[in-house]
Amino acid sequence: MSNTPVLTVNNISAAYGQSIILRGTSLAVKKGAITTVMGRNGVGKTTLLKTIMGLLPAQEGSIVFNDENITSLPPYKKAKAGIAYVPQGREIIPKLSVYENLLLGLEAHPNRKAKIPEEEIYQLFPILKDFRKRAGGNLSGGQQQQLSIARALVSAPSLLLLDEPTEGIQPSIAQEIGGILKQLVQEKELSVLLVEQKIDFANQVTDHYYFMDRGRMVLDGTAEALKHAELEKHIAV
Amino acid sequence: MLLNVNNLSVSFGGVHALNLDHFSLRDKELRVIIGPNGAGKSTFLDIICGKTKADKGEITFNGKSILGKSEVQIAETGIGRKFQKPSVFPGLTVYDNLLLAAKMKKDIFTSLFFKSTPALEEKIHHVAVKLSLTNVMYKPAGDLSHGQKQWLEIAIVVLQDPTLMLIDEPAAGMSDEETEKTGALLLELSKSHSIIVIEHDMKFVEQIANELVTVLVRGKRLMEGTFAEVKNDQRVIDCYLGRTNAQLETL
Amino acid sequence: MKTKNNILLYILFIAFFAILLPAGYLTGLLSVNTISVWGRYFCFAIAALGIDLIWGYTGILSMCQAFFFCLGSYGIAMHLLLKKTVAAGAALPDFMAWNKIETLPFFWQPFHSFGWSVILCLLIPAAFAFIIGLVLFRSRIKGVYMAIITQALTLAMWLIFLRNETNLGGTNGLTDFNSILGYSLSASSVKLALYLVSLAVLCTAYYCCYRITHSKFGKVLQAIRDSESRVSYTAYKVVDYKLAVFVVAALLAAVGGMLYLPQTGIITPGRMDVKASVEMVMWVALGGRGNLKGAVIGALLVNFLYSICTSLFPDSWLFILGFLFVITVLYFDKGFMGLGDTIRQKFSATRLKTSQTH
Amino acid sequence: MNTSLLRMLMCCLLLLPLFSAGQDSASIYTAQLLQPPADSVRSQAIGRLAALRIPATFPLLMAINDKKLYLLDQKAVTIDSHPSSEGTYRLYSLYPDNTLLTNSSGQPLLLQLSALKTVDIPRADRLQLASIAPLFNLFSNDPQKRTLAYSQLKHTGDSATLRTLKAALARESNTDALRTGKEALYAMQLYNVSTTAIAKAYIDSIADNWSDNAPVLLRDYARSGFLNQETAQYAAAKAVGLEKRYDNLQRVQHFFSGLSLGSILVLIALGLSIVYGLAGIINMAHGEFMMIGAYTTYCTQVIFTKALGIPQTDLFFFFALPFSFLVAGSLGWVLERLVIRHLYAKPLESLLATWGVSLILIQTARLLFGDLTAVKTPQLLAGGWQVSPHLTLPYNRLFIIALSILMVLFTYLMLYRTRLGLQIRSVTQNRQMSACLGIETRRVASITFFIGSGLAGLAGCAITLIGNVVPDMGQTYIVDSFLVVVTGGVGKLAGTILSGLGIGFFTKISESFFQAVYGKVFILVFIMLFMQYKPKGLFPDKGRIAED
Amino acid sequence: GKTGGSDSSATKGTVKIGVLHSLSGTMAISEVSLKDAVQMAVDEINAKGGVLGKQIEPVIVDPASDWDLFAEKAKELLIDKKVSAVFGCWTSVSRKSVLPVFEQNNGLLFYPVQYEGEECSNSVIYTGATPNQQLIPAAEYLMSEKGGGYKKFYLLGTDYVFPRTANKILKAYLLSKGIPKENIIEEYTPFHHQDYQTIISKVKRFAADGKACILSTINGDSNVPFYKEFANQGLSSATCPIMAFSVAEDELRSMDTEFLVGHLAAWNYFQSNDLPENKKFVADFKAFCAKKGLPGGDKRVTDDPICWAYTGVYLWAKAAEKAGSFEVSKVRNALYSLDFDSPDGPVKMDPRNHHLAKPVVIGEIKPDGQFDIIWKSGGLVDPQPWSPLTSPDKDCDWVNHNGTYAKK
Ligand SMILES: Nc1ncnc2c1ncn2[C@@H]1O[C@H](COP(=O)(O)OP(=O)(O)OP(=O)(O)O)[C@@H](O)[C@H]1O
Ligand SMILES: Nc1ncnc2c1ncn2[C@@H]1O[C@H](COP(=O)(O)OP(=O)(O)OP(=O)(O)O)[C@@H](O)[C@H]1O
Ligand SMILES: [Mg+2]
Ligand SMILES: [Mg+2]
Repeated sequence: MSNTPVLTVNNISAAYGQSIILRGTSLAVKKGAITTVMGRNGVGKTTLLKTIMGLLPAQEGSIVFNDENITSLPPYKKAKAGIAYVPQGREIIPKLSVYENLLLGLEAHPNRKAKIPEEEIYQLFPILKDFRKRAGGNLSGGQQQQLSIARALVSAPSLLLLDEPTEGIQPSIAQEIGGILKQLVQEKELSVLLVEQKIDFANQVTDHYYFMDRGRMVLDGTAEALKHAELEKHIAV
Repeated sequence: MLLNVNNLSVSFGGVHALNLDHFSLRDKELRVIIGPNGAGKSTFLDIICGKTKADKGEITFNGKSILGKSEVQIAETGIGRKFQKPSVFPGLTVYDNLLLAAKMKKDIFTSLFFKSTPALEEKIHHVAVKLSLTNVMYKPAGDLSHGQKQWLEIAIVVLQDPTLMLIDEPAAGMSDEETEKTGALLLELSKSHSIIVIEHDMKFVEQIANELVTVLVRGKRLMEGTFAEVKNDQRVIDCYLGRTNAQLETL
Repeated sequence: MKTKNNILLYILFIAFFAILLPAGYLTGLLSVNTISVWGRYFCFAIAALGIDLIWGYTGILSMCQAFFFCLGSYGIAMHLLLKKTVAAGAALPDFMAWNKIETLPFFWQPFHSFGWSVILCLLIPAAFAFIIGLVLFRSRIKGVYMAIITQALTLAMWLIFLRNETNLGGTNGLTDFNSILGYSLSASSVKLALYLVSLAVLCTAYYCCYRITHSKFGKVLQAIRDSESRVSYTAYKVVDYKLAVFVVAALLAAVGGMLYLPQTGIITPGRMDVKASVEMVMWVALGGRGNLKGAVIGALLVNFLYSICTSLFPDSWLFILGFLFVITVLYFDKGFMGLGDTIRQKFSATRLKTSQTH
Repeated sequence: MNTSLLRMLMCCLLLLPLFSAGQDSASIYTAQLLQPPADSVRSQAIGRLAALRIPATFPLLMAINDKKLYLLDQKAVTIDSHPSSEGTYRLYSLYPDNTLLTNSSGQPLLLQLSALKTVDIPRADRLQLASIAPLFNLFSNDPQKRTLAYSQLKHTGDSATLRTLKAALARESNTDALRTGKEALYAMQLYNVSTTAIAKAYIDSIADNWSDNAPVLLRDYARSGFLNQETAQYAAAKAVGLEKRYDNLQRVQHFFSGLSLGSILVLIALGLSIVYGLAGIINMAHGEFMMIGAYTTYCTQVIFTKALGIPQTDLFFFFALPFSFLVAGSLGWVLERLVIRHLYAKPLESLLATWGVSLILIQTARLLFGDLTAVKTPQLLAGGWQVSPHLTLPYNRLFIIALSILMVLFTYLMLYRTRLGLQIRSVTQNRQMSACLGIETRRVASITFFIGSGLAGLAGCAITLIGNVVPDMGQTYIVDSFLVVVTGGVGKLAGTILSGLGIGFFTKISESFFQAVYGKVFILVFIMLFMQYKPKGLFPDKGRIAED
Repeated sequence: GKTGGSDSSATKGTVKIGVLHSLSGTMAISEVSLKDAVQMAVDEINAKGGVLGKQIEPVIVDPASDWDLFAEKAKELLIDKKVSAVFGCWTSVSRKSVLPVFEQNNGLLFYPVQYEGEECSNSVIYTGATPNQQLIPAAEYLMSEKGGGYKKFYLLGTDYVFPRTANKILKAYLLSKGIPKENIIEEYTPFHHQDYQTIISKVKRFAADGKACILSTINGDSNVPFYKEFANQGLSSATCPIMAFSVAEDELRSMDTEFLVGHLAAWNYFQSNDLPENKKFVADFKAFCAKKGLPGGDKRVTDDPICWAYTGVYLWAKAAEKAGSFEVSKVRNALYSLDFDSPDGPVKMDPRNHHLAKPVVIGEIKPDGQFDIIWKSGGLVDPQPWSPLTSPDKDCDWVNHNGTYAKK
């Protein structure tokens, strides 16, 4: 774990039409670490990730990724630059088969000739192997969530944006996901920006916490520095 | 028994999604269903509320068979549903969402000449407060965050005031605190309603599962028992809870 | 603020059309033809209200409104033609005589009476709409499927109306009427009266639609547009609601058609061909879907432009109209009615920005 | 090469016994005919020549009848039926001798039509030749003419004709003509025989030969009751049998017609299906892209014939195919860039905007090209493939069928076997997520539109083979193609194909039962009923993805 | 209503006329050329000093092939623009749509296209052919020895009033000439019909034993597919000629005529007419189109409706001169028995109704889209708005009988 940030978000603000959601949000994601953003419903966590990904324009502030200002890059360039996104609500391409959905993960792969690392993926999510030919949209909620994560992993990203990745996933697999994240972070220097509500899971993987309220970061610190009780207090605000 | 299910089965393109030999629910019972992803939990609720047609089997609700009835007919007999993926009226405000849901006569003429009453307003307000929707009351529902939509959908079901509530993953996307709040709400509702809840959050399940928990695996009922029984069943641990989770429990 | 604006708009509208235009005519500034032309636009606007209800609010793209419109027109046309025939002492309308028809077909009989004609003009479209709606909504046809099916229906009806065997005048349709209820159609006063009646009906229809859309019924319609299944799970009988609004829309179209006929003097199947039925939807789309004012203004404006441009720029009006469509779509978010909103939004956005930077 | 010449000579020889000679008057009339002092004189001259039936004048009369009489240095000549590749013709002198003209070096003389002076003989005059036309047509170079001659001859029953007929038949090489000829022969002889057995044998022969007129002939014979009741009944029964067989063949013909109509629909709907079903854009201007394709074909033709000076070749059409794809595609691409791009979030608006665009395109075409233009059908695609005597499949339709099969294949491979296809399908279903996955959605959308519009253009090009080119031709097809796309199930390639063919077949079948108008109504009603059972088209999505 | 007189505009230096031809929509194909012809006539007359010393000012509008709009535009022209006469319409339905407008507002419409008859309005000057000026001579010709002596007739048309009425009259005529019922087939296709496979195979069967011909009232864009299919299935003008009543040079202009060669058409005028007046007219028209930069330029051709649209303007001008006024009633009276040297030779208005007496010609299509004139009526053929075949008891006389009356 080094201390150089892969991603720095400086004072960005973003809005849906008239309603401003992010008001000067800043954060840094360290290389090879898992940074978690927590906060109550509707404070703007998802909006933050969307803005980082470029789905929502940042009206002010800047986003720097690997020393490069990517504030106004279109999403596909960000994806090709190595940012993968697991959105809230899965966003599986419904009428494509599970396999084709995985293939789409390759679009952003730095190596154009790359193949899906099928073995690893199927080991982590065995169900995807059985359902390779099924339409993605027909999977159960949890299965879709697994597919969404798998798809992001296929692109071999350097930064992974996860929006409540364990939502709807059965406990055993959720745990495994936690494990694999830690493993990837350690082995491949993957950096992760995680949005999570469930303290148990967050605690299991997080290196650095941010707490968000009404579009701003109100508190941050390493996992060790913030005691469990304090975390809970903040979420209850 | 309020709800009786026998030999219910459905398959999609040859794959059995559900194959339930028996399931029954008492009046005013709160039942939790757990099971691995793709076990057929949502499918089961889909069949009860008329969204999916079963291949065969029988379901009686209040002594009447509801299989083959349309969604509206089923809703009219008193079954309300919250979906796994939030389903609200995105173009209407939260208030209108709640108003439409509220229990009343729902035919054309009543709607045309509908006038709101203080009692109804009171009721809506009450529910909105309970589900912390008051500050977004006049926002279009489509503009809500994921968690807020979950709240709204629960509110819709509550206002509908059905005999049987089918609640699919209410705690998904909620923080621990909010999850607990939801649990409390469900427990309170269960005094006057029958409820089936699906959830993967074991803390939440523990909180609300005062009665039976049903475990579905690959469309079949693996077991039914109290939360403690289920939690310690090796089969459940193997295919659902996982080793690490068990470790967590001892922590 | 918003309602105030609305009321101002209504007053302006009524002042302009109910007072200014007739006054213009009476003082000789405007020809009776101008009055009559606007009277016809009002009929379109009435039909457009129906389209807005069914499409704008409920989200059902019905392409058979033109057909209902024609049913209304044909009914009145049959009445006027029979009256004229009887007055001329003939047994059969001219075209039937040419087609060597001996006796008046049975379905023409009731149209001897004005009262019956009006009733049938409403009843037949309503019945049609009811049956079509029942069949289509029950089998859960929606979206484009609905649009194309209703378009196919209109096409089929068009083909049938074009036939001479149907005894409705074939391609030529019904034309050449001289009086309505004993008043000569060519008299200016009658034209003015028809104009005023159309205006009154338009206002009434608007008011009714306004009430409908602002009732809980209207909200259910919008809910159906948003998520039909959710509406079912909330125990509303979606089919009933759709059917009701479909019938209302058909009635509005028919009423428009009924008033349209005496002011135009001809009805042909051309009124319900593919182009005509798409155009009707276009009025609403251009005016602003899901906005009653938009429907009215869209219908009035598009038809006004159509009339004006075909006279002023006979060679290039298609360009003008085409570009207008494209530009409206590209730059005004919600059609003509959105024009104000768009500008206001732009304005407030800049204000927001400046206030932020300070 | 010299068959025509030989035939004419043959004709003269064979006919010799038939007619009296009158050479002297013939040359006078011929001269009068070529340089008439007055129209009435020419008219009379032709009349006289026809009446005289002088074999030596037959080539001349034949040229008149074919409107192929020319003057070369005051000499009457005629041309070969087909030009050489440079558009030049061989020439034959006509009267008194009938020879191939050669140039000084002994090679056949080849000249362009412009080098000859056309002799215009009014139809009224030409029609005077009607009575003897069959006789000299019997020896025409053109099999169609001979066929016609045979069938005309069967009405004249004299023995001299019979002999000529036999002689001509002995040399007949064209199967069609041979069949008609035999029929004429049998028909004539049928009325000459007097025993039931032989009559029956002839009836059998006629039936076996089964030329176009066989049933009519047999019925006529049956009705005439010529020999006896038995043969009459026998003939009638045979006629019924033939008609039955014909009906069966007709069924095949209808099937083919349905197939061809269906393939046209498929071709048009393919592009629509891509743009609409896949990109979610209700493209009201789709028909206009077809129109653009058709006009491109027209322009290609003009460029080839006028600018490049390559007349009379089929080449232009085969160039026009890719051109129309490219031109329509590029315009579609431009449209996407300028307008559609801003409307992906608003499918309703795209309907409006494309409607506006279609108005603009129609008017532009009208200003540029006026109102009516048509494309020459390439020689190669004219005519048809004769599968069996009564079943001819026109080449142009076969070509369209082949083209649409090709395009379906292309579309299928493109969509389901390439990376681009995957991108297209993904962008269509979820634009934002696709972007997040690294797909350049704008580029993909442009390409999608390019291909969709290009396919429309190609369809337009193909349509020129059967229809004409007018500014609002697109409107004729747009509803039909939407019907196809929708009954097939939006965005379903297989559905589009199946429903296109289905609608084609049903239209044709219903047309053979009802009149065309009611056939169409029937189809529409049928589709409406069909949608009752398949409210989401032939191949609806199953399961959760089908939800709204 | 107010009189459609032009006294208000007569005081100024111009006199307005309306041009009511569709410039867009399905009918533009045919009608645009008529607008051009009217425009040319107006230019010519204006160049020669106008009518009654006034320049003609054409008011051109586009009724867009929309029948309701025809009525609206007619009202606009008569009531708002106060034009002295209107030149326009092509389809029967458009004429029927404006008819009441003209009658109620005392307007005058010059209608240049051949039509089905059975109409005789006081407000319309019919310069096109009546059935007896086109249909009957054509049928007569085909049945004659010279014409080929055809005995079986396939009446094929687009499904609207003109073909239906035309075929009704034709059928009555053929039956009266002793053609058996079973030798006459009547069939209609919808507008814009493109697929003639089925019909042609029926024709083929019908024509199998010879002496059959087609009388075609197929309209507009259906013609090309029809003729193409006809040729594709091995039929030709030799086996079964098609006599068309709605195909003229303008339609053939840029059609692929290959398949049409040898087939026939009946009209009152062909561009190939040899008269010097016509040669000048044709040249002038080409020059006019080229000068105005109209699509087609000097490749443009004239045809029957163009000729009568053009003639109509002159007839009106001549009548106005004769009447010394633009007032509708006076012009109308001046029109009776008026003669004029049209491009088609001298023609003459009927003395008692509003139709034009003119020659009938039958032509054979040539590869260049022109017609070989193969038959010509002896002299002018008098118009019969009511065909004696279908309405033997009716006739039209505006001088003695106030329009249509019952013959004793
Ligand atoms: N499309 C939208 N248009 C307008 N407002 C929106 C839209 N999406 C979200 N919002 C508003 O933005 C705020 C932040 O939403 P966001 O989805 O970022 O919340 P969140 O922190 O992710 O919440 P959750 O934990 O529920 O997922 C909310 O108040 C929500 O109402
Ligand atoms: N239309 C379909 N076609 C094929 N398979 C389907 C279809 N619909 C559901 N399935 C399968 O049926 C099974 C049951 O799905 P269901 O949604 O009921 O699971 P679940 O128990 O709710 O899972 P989760 O916990 O992930 O929500 C899954 O394996 C799913 O992939
Ligand atoms: Mg969120
Ligand atoms: Mg589920």
